[in-house]
Amino acid sequence: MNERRFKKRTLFLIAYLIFALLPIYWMVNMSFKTNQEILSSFTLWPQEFTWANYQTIFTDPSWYSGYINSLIYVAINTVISLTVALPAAYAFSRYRFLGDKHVFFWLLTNRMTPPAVFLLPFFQLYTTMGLMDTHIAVAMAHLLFNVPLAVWILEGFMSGIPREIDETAYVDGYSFPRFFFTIFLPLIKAGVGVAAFFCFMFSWVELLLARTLTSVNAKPIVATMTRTVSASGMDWATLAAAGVLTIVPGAIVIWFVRHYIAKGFAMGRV
Amino acid sequence: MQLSLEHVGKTVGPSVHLYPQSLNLVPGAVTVLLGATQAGKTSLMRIMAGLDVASTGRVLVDGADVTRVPVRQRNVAMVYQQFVNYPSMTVAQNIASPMRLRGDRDTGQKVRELAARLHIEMFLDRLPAELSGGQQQRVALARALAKRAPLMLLDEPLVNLDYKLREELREELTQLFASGDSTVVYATTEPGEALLLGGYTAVMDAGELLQYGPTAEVFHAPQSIRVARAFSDPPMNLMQAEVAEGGVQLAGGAMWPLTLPSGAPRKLTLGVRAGGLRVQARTGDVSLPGRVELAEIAGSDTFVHVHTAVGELVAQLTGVHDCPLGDPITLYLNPESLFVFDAAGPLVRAPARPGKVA
Amino acid sequence: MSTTTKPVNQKAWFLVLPVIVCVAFSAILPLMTVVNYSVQDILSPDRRIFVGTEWFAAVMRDQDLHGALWRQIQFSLAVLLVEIPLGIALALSMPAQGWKASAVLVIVALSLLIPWNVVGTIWQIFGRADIGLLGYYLQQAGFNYSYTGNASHAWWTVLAMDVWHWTPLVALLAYAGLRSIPDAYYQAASIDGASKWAVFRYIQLPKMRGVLMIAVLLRFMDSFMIYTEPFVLTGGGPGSATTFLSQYLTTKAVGQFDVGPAAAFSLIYFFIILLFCFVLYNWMQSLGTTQKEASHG
Amino acid sequence: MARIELDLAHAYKANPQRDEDYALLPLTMTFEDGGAYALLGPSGCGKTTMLNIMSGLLQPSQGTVKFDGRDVTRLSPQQRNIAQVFQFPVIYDTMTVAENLAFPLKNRKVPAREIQERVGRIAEMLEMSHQLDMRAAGLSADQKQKISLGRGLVRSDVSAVLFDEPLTVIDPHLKWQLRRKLKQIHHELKLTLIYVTHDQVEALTFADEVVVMTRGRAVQVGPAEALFERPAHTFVGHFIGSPGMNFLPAHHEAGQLQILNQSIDVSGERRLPPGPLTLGIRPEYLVLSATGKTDTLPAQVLRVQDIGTYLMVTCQLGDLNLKARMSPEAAAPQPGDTVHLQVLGDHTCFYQNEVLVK
Repeated sequence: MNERRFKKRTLFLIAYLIFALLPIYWMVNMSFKTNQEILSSFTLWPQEFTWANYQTIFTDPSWYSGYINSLIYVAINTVISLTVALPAAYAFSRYRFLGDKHVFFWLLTNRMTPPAVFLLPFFQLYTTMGLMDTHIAVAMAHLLFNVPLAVWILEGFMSGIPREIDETAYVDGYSFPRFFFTIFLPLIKAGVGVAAFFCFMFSWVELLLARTLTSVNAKPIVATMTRTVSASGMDWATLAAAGVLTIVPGAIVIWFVRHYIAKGFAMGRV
Repeated sequence: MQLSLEHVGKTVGPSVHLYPQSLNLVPGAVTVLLGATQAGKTSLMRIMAGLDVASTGRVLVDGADVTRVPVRQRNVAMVYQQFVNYPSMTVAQNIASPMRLRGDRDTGQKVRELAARLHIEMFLDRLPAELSGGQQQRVALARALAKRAPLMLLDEPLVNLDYKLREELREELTQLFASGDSTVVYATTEPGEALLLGGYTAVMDAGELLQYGPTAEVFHAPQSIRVARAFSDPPMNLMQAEVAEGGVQLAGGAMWPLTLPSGAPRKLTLGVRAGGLRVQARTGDVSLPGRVELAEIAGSDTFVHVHTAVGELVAQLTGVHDCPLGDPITLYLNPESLFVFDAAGPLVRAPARPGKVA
Repeated sequence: MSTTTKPVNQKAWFLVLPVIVCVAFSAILPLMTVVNYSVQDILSPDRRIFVGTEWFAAVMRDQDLHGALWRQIQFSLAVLLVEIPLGIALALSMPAQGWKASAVLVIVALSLLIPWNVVGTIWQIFGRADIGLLGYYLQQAGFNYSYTGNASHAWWTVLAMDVWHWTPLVALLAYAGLRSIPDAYYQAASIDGASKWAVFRYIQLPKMRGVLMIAVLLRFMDSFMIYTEPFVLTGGGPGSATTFLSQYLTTKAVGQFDVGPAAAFSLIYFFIILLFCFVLYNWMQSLGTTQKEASHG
Repeated sequence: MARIELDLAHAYKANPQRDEDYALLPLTMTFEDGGAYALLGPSGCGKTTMLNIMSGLLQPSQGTVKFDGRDVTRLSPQQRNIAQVFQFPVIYDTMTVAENLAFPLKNRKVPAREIQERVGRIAEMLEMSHQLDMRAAGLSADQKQKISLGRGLVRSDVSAVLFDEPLTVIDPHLKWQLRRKLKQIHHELKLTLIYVTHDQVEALTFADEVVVMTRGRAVQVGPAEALFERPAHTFVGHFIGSPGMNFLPAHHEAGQLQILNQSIDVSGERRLPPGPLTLGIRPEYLVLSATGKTDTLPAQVLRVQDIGTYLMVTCQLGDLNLKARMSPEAAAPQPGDTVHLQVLGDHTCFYQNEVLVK
């Protein structure tokens, strides 16, 4: 209703969106250039448009295996995180029990711990257990921050469901598992989606642990990239292409949870 | 089914929700739990259902102790004041779910019958969220009835509905209860609702069970001031008085003729319900001049709040009457229609009941 | 709202057990090893000497660490000062509903979904004077910009990168807070004749208090742990201009392999974090209660 | 203060075709300056839509809103200078009670001295003087709602104060006090007050003139007595009073009134149009007699409920249920008895397709 005001706001918004998109655009732009073009001339968009960089990635195993590895351990991690987090979150949102507050707090601390702190011991632990350089290792390590996060988010969503529904189900004679899967889960679909999304995201973007706990067989894309930087001189084009490809999965996933994303970032607390 | 509570009490942390109390529900009848909010109705019901475990005492079903039997193993149905249904199931699935759990396969026909009885047959394929409050509550009721449980608990099921819907649904409920043979417990804060439901009434106040008996009897012969207060809407008018020669001496000064049973204590509290006060004098009436504080018009009745020498009184007049604020008004009442309590609480004398219903 | 408080039920423990187990495996065991190392000098796998609190003392005296810590604090504060106001402004200017809202949400959230090292890479590319959009035009503008050569340039670039990367988190939190304000408040305000500023000051800000608190603490903590982005962008240089705590710790632990000090350092680091975490948690609790109150009205 | 004239209709969807598409069907209505009005109706009848159109939160899809003859249809709430109180308390958490009350005045640059005086007076009326310095956030729901009321009433120059079900969150036993407050305030401040509610008690008690609405249509405007004694529309008869009016299908031909299979001579009575009619009579006026006469209808007694202050008798006439209220003094019939219903009297109303026959 207030025109001038409205305009100011939109201008600001547009300005920010440009700021947000420019760097990404620049990488995308580069990923379609050849290295000569990149280094020789400064161009705002590809002069000779090429898919070559993407071809390299999809043909060269040392590249695409990186993606496969990442996706594998991310998937493992997400599945484990959710399966263990769901019942726990239910317990926290529905019951009081000895030391519940402390456990919840302790879980949160893990979300807040710098991975660097655990770097060394993980290294030792997994070496001794012979888990080094396996997908499991990374998946397990990422549980450290993903499980607490999942519990936290799910608990937030579950608290929004009136407890009377549970009770009615019990009065009707539902067994707990049957109630949980046929009635409760459908109600917190959104929450599960958001939680899964966050597990995916944090496991996908994490570099430090993933890199330290792997060398060859389970080497994630993120690590592959950092090493390419040093190794093959400055293969900017391929690097850019690789970067673009790491954004794609997230961009796809986010579209599905876009309605809950804000609530999700507020840990389901709003 | 015979449900009995033996010295059942509930304390949570430092606060007492229920003082130990015993209650034998009349099998197959409606029992109304009447009391203000926080009186302990819900706590008591949750214990009856098995949702909560009593801190003290035992819960018996047909003589068997079920105090610690969790709700799943009990055979009860429950309806909440908020409209609780399974949001992700259609109305039909909602109603069918208790039957299915009893291993009942072909539910279609029964569901349709129940839905028809509650006038929701046209919504069977909708989701509860798509229905109005009244309809949602009908679904919840249908689901409760579908279970055919010997014990049915309703916790203020109509409180969140508009009064017209309340009237209709209450009407239907009384018939449903009458037709069924299960024991019904119905919690409400409204004395009027208790009277309309009839059956038996248990009056609760501040976690205590004060009186249990046939509704009309409890209403017409409340054992104490507390019961009378809980079972009167608007609140019973109370006046302090003392025994005098051939009657009672009011704190306000007036002297009223009244035959008291022998051995009545000196200090008395006189009570008269709003309905007992009139604006037209009849023979034998005493008068109470005063000033109109407010005339509340409740459709069929007008509740006049009057400021008098003996305190704030409320009179219930049939029909709609316009009484402007501050106008002088005189109320009349027949001393014989007075409840007389010992100032300490217990009932001393209840008025004779005219036109008693068998 | 439900009429009763949460029932006590010790069986609930069985539901929590799986979580305890797997988190214990990935948190408690390692933590114990850390403690273990922090009090020993490991000369070789079979020769270990108990050194008590020596490492802790050593770490406390370590000048580089003090440097790193100081840089860290400066950086984290700078992050808050920029990202919180910017995030709020952004949330206020985001459309409330419709396809526009979804589109904006997705674009805004995008930067949060980029692997942290790729964030580094993006800015690496973006900032380079020869091939980077930013660097190139800064050069054109006659400003001798180089995040690899010039310490302050490096620092500012890292800050810019963090703002670009994490402001959306603040914005999304604030946005969620704004959406949870009932229309009645805005209507009442317009009827009371409140100015835009008054609406912000007396309705939106108070209602966002809770989520903003989460934002502040999350941002502070995460920026306190920042590792990957500067590692990729500047490698902590030039010199140690952008060497923050995690980086310093990693080089110590993995790079130079002086396990003892690293472990001791880890613990200290961990307890600093723990402190903030405690504050955050209590905030979450109090927020939870206020939220419930709000939901009544 | 202002005289509000409405001549409009509203539909939330574009180009409405059928009546159902309208939230508010075309209507013209005038609210006199300084009057106390209520918009009464079930949820979804359009009463809140009408309120928001008057306040300017909503613009009618067609027609105009006039304040004192001046067209304000496109003006914002500020420009119209109205105040509104919402269903749920809206308070500024960070402010004290006093600051909350002063807020609307501050925004209008009212001199500090005047603000203080005004806030003091309102706080006085609402009995909140002792709380002025408390932080509003800390108070209970009904206290908060009192603040919202205060903020609505604090401005002396408002053209009208609108209430949208303001007592929803108030405890039942506090409600009547606040009703009284509002009535007193209306007498003192002489503001134009418009009050939306689905509760007949609130509407009839509060307002001098009640607008009864259903399905986007205002079916009657009048004082409480009129709504009770002469409902202009069957819906009013049904909605006002609990229980509502009894309705009987009838057919009038040359002074003979055909009800079910019995015809009654009404040639003496007021003149009725020929053809199908609906006879309406309130339970309060339905007389039961043991012996039949030419103008009575025989019916079966289904139920007799003791409602305490009176008896509620439900009779079956054909497939219709009629309710009658009897004083407890009267000799009550027993279920199963045959009684004779006196359906014709001064209080009997006749309706031709739902509208009262004058």
